[in-house]
Amino acid sequence: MNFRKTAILAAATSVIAIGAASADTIKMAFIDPLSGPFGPSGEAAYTSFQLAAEHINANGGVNGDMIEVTGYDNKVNPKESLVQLQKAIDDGARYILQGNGSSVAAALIEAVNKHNARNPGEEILFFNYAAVTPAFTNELCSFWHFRFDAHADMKMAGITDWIAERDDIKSVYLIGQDYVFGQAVAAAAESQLAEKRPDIEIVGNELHPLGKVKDFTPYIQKIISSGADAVITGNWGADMQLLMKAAAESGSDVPYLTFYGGSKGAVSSLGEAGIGLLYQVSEVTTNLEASDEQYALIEEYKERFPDYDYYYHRAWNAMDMFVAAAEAAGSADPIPVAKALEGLTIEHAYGSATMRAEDHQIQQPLYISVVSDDVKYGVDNIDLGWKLVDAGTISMESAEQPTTCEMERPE
Amino acid sequence: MTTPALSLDKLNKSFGPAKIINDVSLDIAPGERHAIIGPNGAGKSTLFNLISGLYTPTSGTVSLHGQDISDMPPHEINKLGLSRSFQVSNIFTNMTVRENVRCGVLHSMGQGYAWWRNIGSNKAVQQKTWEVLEHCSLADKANVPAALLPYADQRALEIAITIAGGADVILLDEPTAGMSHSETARAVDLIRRASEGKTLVIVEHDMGVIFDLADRISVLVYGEIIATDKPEGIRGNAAVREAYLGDEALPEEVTA
Amino acid sequence: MSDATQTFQNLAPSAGAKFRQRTLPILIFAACLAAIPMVGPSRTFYTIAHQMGINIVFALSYNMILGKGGLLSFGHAVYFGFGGYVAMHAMNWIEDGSGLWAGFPVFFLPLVGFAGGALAGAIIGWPSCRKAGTTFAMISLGVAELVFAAAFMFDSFFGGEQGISGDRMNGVELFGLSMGPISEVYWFIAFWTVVGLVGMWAFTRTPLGKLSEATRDNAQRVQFIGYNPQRVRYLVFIFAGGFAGLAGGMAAVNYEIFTPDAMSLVPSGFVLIMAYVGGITYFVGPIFGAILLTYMQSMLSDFTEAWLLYLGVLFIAIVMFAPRGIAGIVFGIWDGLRGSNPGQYIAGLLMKLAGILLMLIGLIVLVEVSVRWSNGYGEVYEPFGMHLGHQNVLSWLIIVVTAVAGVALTRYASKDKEAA
Amino acid sequence: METIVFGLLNGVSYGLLLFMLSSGLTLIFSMMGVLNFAHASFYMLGAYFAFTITGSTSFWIALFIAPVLVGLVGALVERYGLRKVHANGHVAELLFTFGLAYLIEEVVKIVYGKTAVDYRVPDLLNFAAFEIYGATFPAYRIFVIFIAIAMLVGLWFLLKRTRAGLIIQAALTHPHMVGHLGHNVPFIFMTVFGIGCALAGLAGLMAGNIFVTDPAMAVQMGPIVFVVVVVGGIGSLEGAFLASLLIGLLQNFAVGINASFAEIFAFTGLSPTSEVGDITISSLAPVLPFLLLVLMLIFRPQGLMGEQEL
Repeated sequence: MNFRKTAILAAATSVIAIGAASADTIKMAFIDPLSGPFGPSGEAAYTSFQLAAEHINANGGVNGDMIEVTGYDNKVNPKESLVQLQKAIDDGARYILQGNGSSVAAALIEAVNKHNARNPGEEILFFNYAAVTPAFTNELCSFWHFRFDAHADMKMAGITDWIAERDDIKSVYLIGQDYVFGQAVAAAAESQLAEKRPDIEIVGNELHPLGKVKDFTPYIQKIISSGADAVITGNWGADMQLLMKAAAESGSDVPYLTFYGGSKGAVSSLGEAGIGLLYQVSEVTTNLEASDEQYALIEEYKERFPDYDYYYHRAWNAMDMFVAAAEAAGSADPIPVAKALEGLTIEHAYGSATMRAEDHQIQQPLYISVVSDDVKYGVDNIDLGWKLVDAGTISMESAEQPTTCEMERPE
Repeated sequence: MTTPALSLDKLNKSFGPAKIINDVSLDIAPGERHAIIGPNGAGKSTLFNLISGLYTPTSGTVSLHGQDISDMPPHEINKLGLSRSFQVSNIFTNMTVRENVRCGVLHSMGQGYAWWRNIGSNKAVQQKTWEVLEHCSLADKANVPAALLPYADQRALEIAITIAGGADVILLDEPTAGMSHSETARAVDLIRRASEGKTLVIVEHDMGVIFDLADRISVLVYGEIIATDKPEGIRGNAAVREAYLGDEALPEEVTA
Repeated sequence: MSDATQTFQNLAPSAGAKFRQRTLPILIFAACLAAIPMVGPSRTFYTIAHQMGINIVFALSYNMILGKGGLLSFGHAVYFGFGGYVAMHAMNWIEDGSGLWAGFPVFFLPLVGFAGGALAGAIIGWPSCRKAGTTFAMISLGVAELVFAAAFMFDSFFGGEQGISGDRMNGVELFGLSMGPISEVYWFIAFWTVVGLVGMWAFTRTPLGKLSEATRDNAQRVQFIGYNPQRVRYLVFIFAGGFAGLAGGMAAVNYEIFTPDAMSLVPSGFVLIMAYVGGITYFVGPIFGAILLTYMQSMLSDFTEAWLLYLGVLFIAIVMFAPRGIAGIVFGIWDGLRGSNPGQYIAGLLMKLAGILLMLIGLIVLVEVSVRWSNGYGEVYEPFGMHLGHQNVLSWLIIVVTAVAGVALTRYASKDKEAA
Repeated sequence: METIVFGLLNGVSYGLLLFMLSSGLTLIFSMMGVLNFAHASFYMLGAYFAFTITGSTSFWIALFIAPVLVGLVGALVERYGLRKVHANGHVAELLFTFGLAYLIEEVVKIVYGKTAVDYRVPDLLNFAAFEIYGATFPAYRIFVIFIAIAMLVGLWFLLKRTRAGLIIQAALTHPHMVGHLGHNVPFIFMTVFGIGCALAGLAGLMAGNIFVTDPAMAVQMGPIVFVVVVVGGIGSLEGAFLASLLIGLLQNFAVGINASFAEIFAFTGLSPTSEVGDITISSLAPVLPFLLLVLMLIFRPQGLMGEQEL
């Protein structure tokens, strides 16, 4: 696939493209892995942004201008991301979309800050759709960065809120990857549980090296013998899948509350064994009540991109908020758009979302869901999918976390 | 009595159960040209490897100018003034002839492991390199890659590297093996000139060469020295005849 | 004696030849670097050029141990990383303005990187350089895994997954360079690329450099000319680590961030590929490799998502058919053109090139058609307005015909050459 | 107690899987001197082939056909790739396999897609064999142990009881001598390479459904195979067997140890809040094999049971 001029887009929007020729183009650079082992996660989001842009363009664009989303393959490498960032700026992109890998996001925030400081008049904005390190909207917060996903502490608040309501859970086991993110997840779980349910005992706090464990069975057996009633993990990628496979295989039957259980392939690799075992916290699942219009969108996405599922609803949120902000500001230039985004609230298919002005962190309800065979939309092309659990809706207020952000704003 | 240049004292070497060198004792005086002969598999190369430090003896000692070198690594022994050549050409194949010789010269010219000097700008090194090349009649092939040299020249280069460092004890392992008559003559001439004023230990199969060059000869059979004598003495030694019977040409037959 | 002096000097290349072969290429290289900003290059151009400069130094440093030292390492990025991290920390000390660092110009940070890389080389090289060959390769692999794992455990030095970042626009300004805009950083990169290049070339001319080649060719013999091969390897290894660290320091200033990724097995493998594809038997080989592969890495991914596949094919083709790398091909062609029969040579060469081109077309069509079929988006490969779907007979016709014709043509050309 | 039982069970089953994977490389490496970087790629091919065959027929047919197919691919690679490179020395061979690993991964991505395929444990074996201390031990893992032992016995029989085996054994310990015996060395090399790859393919078939069958599985498994081969020692299948079990057990037991450096080295006054003191043995488990590799190479380069140095 030529990421610069994707043929899908060309074919699907050829009519619009002719119209677009007269209008200006707003260029957005999607900087994420599009090849290599993490290629699929990048591509699932890339296709979402493209479809969202396509719909916006079909509805007349932004103030009459068309959006063009172009992919830049960063191979989840911070340095390569900076190379691609320079290419994107050269190509005229003023908006950067990225989400895979906190290290990449951190590098991009730094680079965007420096670029904007060193090149006044050529500012760029960074829309982060998935990098969840809390620091990005706390001590590292930046006027140029907007996060469209709940950060790790918010997701943990969702999980701990749900656990707090479950009196049958008396002990919790924490397992995660041994690096900044995994450690932050464990710390957040400990402090929030201590606050919400001081009676719950943390029976294990395990950190394993990132991406190095092939067989999780010994870890699972530690979990089982600890007698934990629930497990919390921030694991992602292969670490997540292998952990869950080992759990299913060893007959573990307590809830595994995950951040990334919804990532591609996790449900299908577990199969039926995932039912009642694998939970996730997310801003949305396709099996929530929604309008027919939204159902049609989910089906359109599946038809166009059969390898992937409608997962990145936040791509639509980000794009819709951008459109709303640009229309409110009457301009698609980064600074007015950024100012208009601050405090902006939109109504989307599953409720409302607000961009908090102090730290540029989106605020929205969260949902705890579990793998089930009784669903409208399955994932990974099988019949299993995500079903909202009892009391699984975490309100925007409950999920909200304070921020330490002290932002410097341009004039 | 002067200190021997090289002295072996009750030297033994075993590989597992196999005893390859058995109680070898030998003194070689400074300036002597000493040849070691013996049938195939007698342990001649093993003896060289023991002396030059490639192997450590199972027991016994090797002394160089009275200093015990038995447990020293080869490069330390080389620094004390002992140099050796190999039976199979053992040269730096990807370098030119000149560079090969220059490597051999480096250490004696006090270049050490220097990384702050330009190798090409040291006149003394160039001078010495040229001398050695000239000495070994390799000067006209100086810039030929060593791997492309004809066989006889590779053997000459082997000797050139060996003598380049200016060692005063030189061990040559079958320097003329596989050469034609005229090439052998050239090699013997080279060896004679190269070992002028030095101590030479040579292993050779070509008896003509041995009896031409050597001041004394030792005969090694099954890891033991059965005789050490002047060439005439060896020629008349019954035990030597016994050992060589049916193996190789007898000494008398090749003297002509 | 005067006669002898003349003779030995005649053995070495003449002053003119030295200038032509040694000084001139470096001058030309430097002149090209100096001329580049005059054409007003784009931000992308600068970015890629910087990456190339860093990779040139990195690949050359790798070739100090692989090409010149005969040591195959799977962990060279460790030294690049250490150099980069030390330089990154130094950059932050400059920003803090603490003590001596207050007066240290950012421009000279690569020297700090050199020290860091050399120190890491000195520590890790001590146990690993006692062996050569496969043992050395395996130790380097194990060490790389261990260091990478450690990078996630010691956050104060490595900064965890997010690494360490800094700001290069601090400290003393040199040569009127604020180091802010990318065009100013260019001079920094160009300067250190030339310094690294000249430094490593000069190293090959030192006694230690020559001994390194000797040890590669025949470690046993080196012992018998008075040198300890372990010590030769160790010293060379420290220098290779140092120059890798220099490249790391350049990268630290260029990107203003350093992450543990930079020391993983991936960049270690990449530098191996760069050096090998370029040609490890030539000093300039890794330079070709670094330029080509940097370009492929950053630009080829724009045109095809199968760029890794092309990279793999290129690498295997080089290993199998051109083990002396691109430099070997270039110098081979150069020699051929200056050979006895350039006309015939050119004819054979063109035939070969045409054959390779045909095979390449077949390969590209096959890969691109397959990739699109695999993605299942219903996308179709459309080069030059042709509509090549996986169900289109034309696609398969092109693939088969070009591949067969290409193979036949190259074979014919090679046979022809042998006959001639 | 339960830690020990679990450690043993998992260690042995994982170790045997490792042995299945690395025995092939030991054969190849010992005899041909080729440290095959693509060995884990053949392991991956085994899993994918098994997935395809299972999809169209059944797991039991795949069990026999997939390793054979992988072996054939291996033999072809040897015949038309490796053999050409052989003249340029071991470094070139190693680099060839290095590139091959890249290539196989990319081709797999094109053919099977970039994400994991749904390769399942056969229904017949998809049940819990027994339960101890609340955790179940899956029947499939017992099957894996059984197959690994069967393979071990088969390999032992082949090497010790057949003429071909004797030649291979001679070649393992004295690679230079075989040519003098008048045997067709290139053919022996091709066969051994093929068999080695087939064994890796078998391991992939067995492991692909326990773990995840995706294009990254080769890269994940690659380095650990080297550790087994090197630690075991050249030319020694017994060594590879011991090393596999050792690494399997080491990793599994280390996971069970929660002690941190601060506790272990308390006498040195190491603070538990310092970065070094904070490291626990269990968090080190997956990198222990590499530590073992480095230490082994420095202090005992011939490996556990090897006769030659590497």
